[in-house]
Amino acid sequence: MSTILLKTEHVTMQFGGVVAVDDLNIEIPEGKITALIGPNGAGKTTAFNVITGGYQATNGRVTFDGHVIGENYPRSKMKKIYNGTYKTLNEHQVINTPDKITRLGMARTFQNIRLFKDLTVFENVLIAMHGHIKAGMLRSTFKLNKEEELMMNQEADKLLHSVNLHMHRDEKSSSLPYGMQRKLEIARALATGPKLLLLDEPAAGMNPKETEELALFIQEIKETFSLTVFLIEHHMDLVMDISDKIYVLDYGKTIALGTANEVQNDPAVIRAYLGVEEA
Amino acid sequence: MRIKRNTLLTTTVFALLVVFLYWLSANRMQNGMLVSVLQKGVIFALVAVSMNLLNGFTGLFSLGQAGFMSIGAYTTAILIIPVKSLDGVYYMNGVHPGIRALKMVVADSPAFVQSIFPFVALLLGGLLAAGIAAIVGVAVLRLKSDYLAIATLGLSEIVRAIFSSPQFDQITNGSYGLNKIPTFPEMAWGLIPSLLTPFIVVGFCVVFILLLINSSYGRAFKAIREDEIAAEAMGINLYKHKSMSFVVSSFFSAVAGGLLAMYMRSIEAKTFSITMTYDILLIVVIGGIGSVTGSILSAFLVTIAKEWWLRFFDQPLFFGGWQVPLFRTGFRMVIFSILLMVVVLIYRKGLMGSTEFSWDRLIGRFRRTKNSEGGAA
Amino acid sequence: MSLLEIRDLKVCYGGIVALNGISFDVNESEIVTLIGANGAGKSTTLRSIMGLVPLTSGTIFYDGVKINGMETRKIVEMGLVLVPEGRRVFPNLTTLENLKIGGYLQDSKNEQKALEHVYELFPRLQERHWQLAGTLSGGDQQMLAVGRALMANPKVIMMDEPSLGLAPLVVKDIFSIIRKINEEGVTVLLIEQNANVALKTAHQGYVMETGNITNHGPGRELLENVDIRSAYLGKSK
Amino acid sequence: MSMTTILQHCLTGISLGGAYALIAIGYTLVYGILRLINFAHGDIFMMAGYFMIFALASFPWPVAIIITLVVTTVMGIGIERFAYKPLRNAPRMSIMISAIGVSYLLQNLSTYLFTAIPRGYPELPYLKKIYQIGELSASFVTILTPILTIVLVFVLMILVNKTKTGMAMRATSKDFETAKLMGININRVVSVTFAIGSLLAGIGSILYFTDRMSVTPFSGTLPGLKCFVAAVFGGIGNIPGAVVGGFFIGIVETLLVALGYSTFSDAFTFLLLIIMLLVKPTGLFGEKNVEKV
Repeated sequence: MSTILLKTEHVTMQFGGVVAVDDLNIEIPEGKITALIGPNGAGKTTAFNVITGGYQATNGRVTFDGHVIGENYPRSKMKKIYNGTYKTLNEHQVINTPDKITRLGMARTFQNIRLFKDLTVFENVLIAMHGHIKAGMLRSTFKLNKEEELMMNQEADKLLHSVNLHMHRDEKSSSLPYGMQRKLEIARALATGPKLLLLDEPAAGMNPKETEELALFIQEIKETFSLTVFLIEHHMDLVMDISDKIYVLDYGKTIALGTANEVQNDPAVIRAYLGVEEA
Repeated sequence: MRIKRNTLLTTTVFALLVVFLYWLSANRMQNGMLVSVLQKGVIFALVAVSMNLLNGFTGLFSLGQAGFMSIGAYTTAILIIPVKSLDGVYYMNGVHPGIRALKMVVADSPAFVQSIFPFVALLLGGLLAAGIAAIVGVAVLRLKSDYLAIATLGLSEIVRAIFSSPQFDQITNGSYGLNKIPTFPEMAWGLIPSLLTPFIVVGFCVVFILLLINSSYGRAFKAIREDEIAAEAMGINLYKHKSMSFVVSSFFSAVAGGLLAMYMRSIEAKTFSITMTYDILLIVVIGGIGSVTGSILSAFLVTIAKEWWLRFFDQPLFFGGWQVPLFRTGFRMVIFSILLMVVVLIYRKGLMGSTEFSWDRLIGRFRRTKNSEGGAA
Repeated sequence: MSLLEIRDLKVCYGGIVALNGISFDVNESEIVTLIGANGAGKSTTLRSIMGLVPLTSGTIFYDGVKINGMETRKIVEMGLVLVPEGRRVFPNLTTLENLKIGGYLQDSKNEQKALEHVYELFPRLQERHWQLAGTLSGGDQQMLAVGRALMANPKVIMMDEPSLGLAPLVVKDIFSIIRKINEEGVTVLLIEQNANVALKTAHQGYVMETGNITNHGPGRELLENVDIRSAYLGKSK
Repeated sequence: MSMTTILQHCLTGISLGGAYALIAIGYTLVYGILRLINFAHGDIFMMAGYFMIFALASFPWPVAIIITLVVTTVMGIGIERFAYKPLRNAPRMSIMISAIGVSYLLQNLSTYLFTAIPRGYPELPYLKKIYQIGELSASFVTILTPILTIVLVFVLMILVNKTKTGMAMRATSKDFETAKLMGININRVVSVTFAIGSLLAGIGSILYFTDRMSVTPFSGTLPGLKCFVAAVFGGIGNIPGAVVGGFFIGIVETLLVALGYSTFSDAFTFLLLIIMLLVKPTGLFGEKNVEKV
């Protein structure tokens, strides 16, 4: 039995009258690749956003690596005070902003690539290391933390080498071809030093060959960086190839859980994807 | 090799500049206009760079520059007006006894303290503005784009209202404003004449901002500009970094405000109106949003053109007996506004875009023109 | 000649190739469906036909006229309408206003006739004509979106995932309406994830995978012949 | 302060508020459709003041009013076409800078054309006639302004809620793309919006300056910003909200001046803005928008 790195308990997310995620209970075992699939509009990205702190769940608890990173119970009202800090109105509430969750060791990529377009590949990676910087603004400005900076630079170079992007080190990130941008986004996430990597549709817009390469790449970095991976994906070939465990979501609810084969032959899943037989 | 060449070029240019400024200082009587526009230009270069730090590098569209400048200007002015001039300045309402007492202490202090006191005053003005920015930042920095713009603009107006209100007459001299402000002090026991002082102060400030922009924190600012959500997902605390940028920018705006007070010798709250913020924005836009060198270049160009070269637009112009139409008071500013609109609508990148000046590029461009000329011939 | 002819349609966003030179035809008074997994480029196809997305290359003929490069409202005026993905009803307008805005280009006589027709098809919309569209249930919003499109008296109606996020019973209703509309002579181009229903309803079907059309044929045949499942759920190991 | 004085000030405040409300509507309409603070709106209002001065110099007043309103409206539409339309897909900051640029241009242009010296605003004898109501005395314009404002708002609400054009405006404000799919001509809707906003600013300008006696190239800046605050206060995009905001700011400002805090009356407006944005960013009647990641 491996340990559970991330756990959601009864996580529910409501927008107005719409329940986007309904009583989600997920357990992500350490060192494995877990996938979350489901038809369009099933609530996958919302679930991701709740886990990474972008949204505060209407109800439920998220635990990561021994920390409760988000907790909320009904009837408690949340109040956002200003960008980044929240007032706790209720002792049951634990609210963390995405940046803090990232610093705890959870990194993510985005469905529609969100690189820092005007900055170079190298800068993109360096920025991801900024969260762990020890020197304050003044020290950093006057370059009094030379060792730290040097280490960051070396780490970034090493990382770029290991994902084969080093030859593009000083190019603008938006000038890279699409597949490489996806790769860079993953590399940037790795630079935050995560234990858990969340990938939101990493293969979106890729052709079958690129998708295959991506599958290899994900497995490779999982080994090199001893990661746990949690991904949302529509390319089923990719999901089926690399996942150890698959959750299937429809209408915000988990409708199936199992290995690739189990899920593929689950009637509920087939129904969710292909629709009911009679109509 | 190339790096060495660039360093050499930069050093040479700066050395020539210093020599030129010394020459100007010695001949300032004959070159009054030049001295005036260069000093004003360098002061506006600092405000423009500090506005650019916020708007161009952190992506926070703030229009509060004039307000923070006024904080710096008033603080500096109040602190450095000589004791003997106090009664003349505050002739209507009298001066607050606390201010008088403070000035007496400074006046009695050793010569060295007195010689650096104007700089201390600039620093205090900056710190006060930074403190205020830190406090109001809690409120306004949660606002997005246009709301932030209007809130900071409002803030600037609030500051202006406070400075000109009769309730603070004994400190700010209300609507009468402050005058008899001493000009730039000399530095290093007279080795550096007062003409050079604003250039040196601004130089230090700009170097600081450049270092900041190129540090890890500066990269974090740029990340926020590019994509807030991604920046936050990379572990960057949005509020903390936005606040830093806001505080630093306000600090330097205030220092520039203090320098402006020394330059103008007299200030009133009206000086720091919305129009001043617009003027600074114009400089930043023309120079290129996101380029420090662009802002500096543009600050000099705009100031010199506006105050000097384009003056003739405002004078009636005659060819023989025929008076050229359009040329009269105000035409210069119309030309300027049209120029701004052209930049905004057509040359959206301004002079420099979001890139910095580099020798390599300049020389590269020079060579290209030469080659193409050669090709044509 | 087909009513709608798509030739070598290619669309790129930034560096991403969304459509890789696809061609297909929609014959008059048929139901044609494009099926495929998410991200295959189905929505982009419809959006580019409506002039919402600039084409990289290719041509679109409607009724013999080349319509790429035309303004969206001109295309609507010619009788080609789109029911967008996610319904996109105007939440701040009432049901009736939403319908009326669908008939924005119609004169008042035609508008009245179309409105009566829509009410006949969707009696619920008449019942709720005063209600703000934002407060309708998901199913009713979908009905409204279809009704709104019909208000333009279209010759071709394109629908982007009309069954998205709806309960199975409602999906059934929607498809019976689609058939009814088609029987009245309106050509339908339908995008669906729900392949079973879509292919059973459609005369012609096209399967899309990552910006390409990989298969096509009459709807029912396609359903029986091709391993649709693998396009959605991946190949079995 | 006696009761009469207080009432007298309230009357002045209501009148000022009416003019503010008319200008605030322009901000709220434009923001509702383009999500743009039209920084030049206050300057359009100022230009309308000059137009009236010149029109009245050569025409009888009814013709002068019509000329003023037509020219102001055309100017509003022209500004949108020239300075905002080319930037519709540009980043938000560019279009804001363009708006500021137009404001700058109008101010400098009017300084050039009309000089910075305040120009006397012509008196319309009908508007300036003093009426005595009990112990209160008020000129006709003071009484007319709020009444006219309410009537105009009523007409506008009918236009927005009952006509096809109004429906198109509401639809466009929510969803540009779907509005296009309905066959709506977006550019026309935007032009109509600017036309209405400028027309109301023109009317507001006549009412406002009749009470103020003179116009300068900078007369529009502060009232403009205050009216934007009024629009935010009432909930941006919401017409009745802008009216309530306009009246509120007009009355409070007048009272502050009456109490001797005239320098703070401007500051108050902005303080109100900041407090409102912190407490209820959507304004009094604004609707909440869920932000999606």
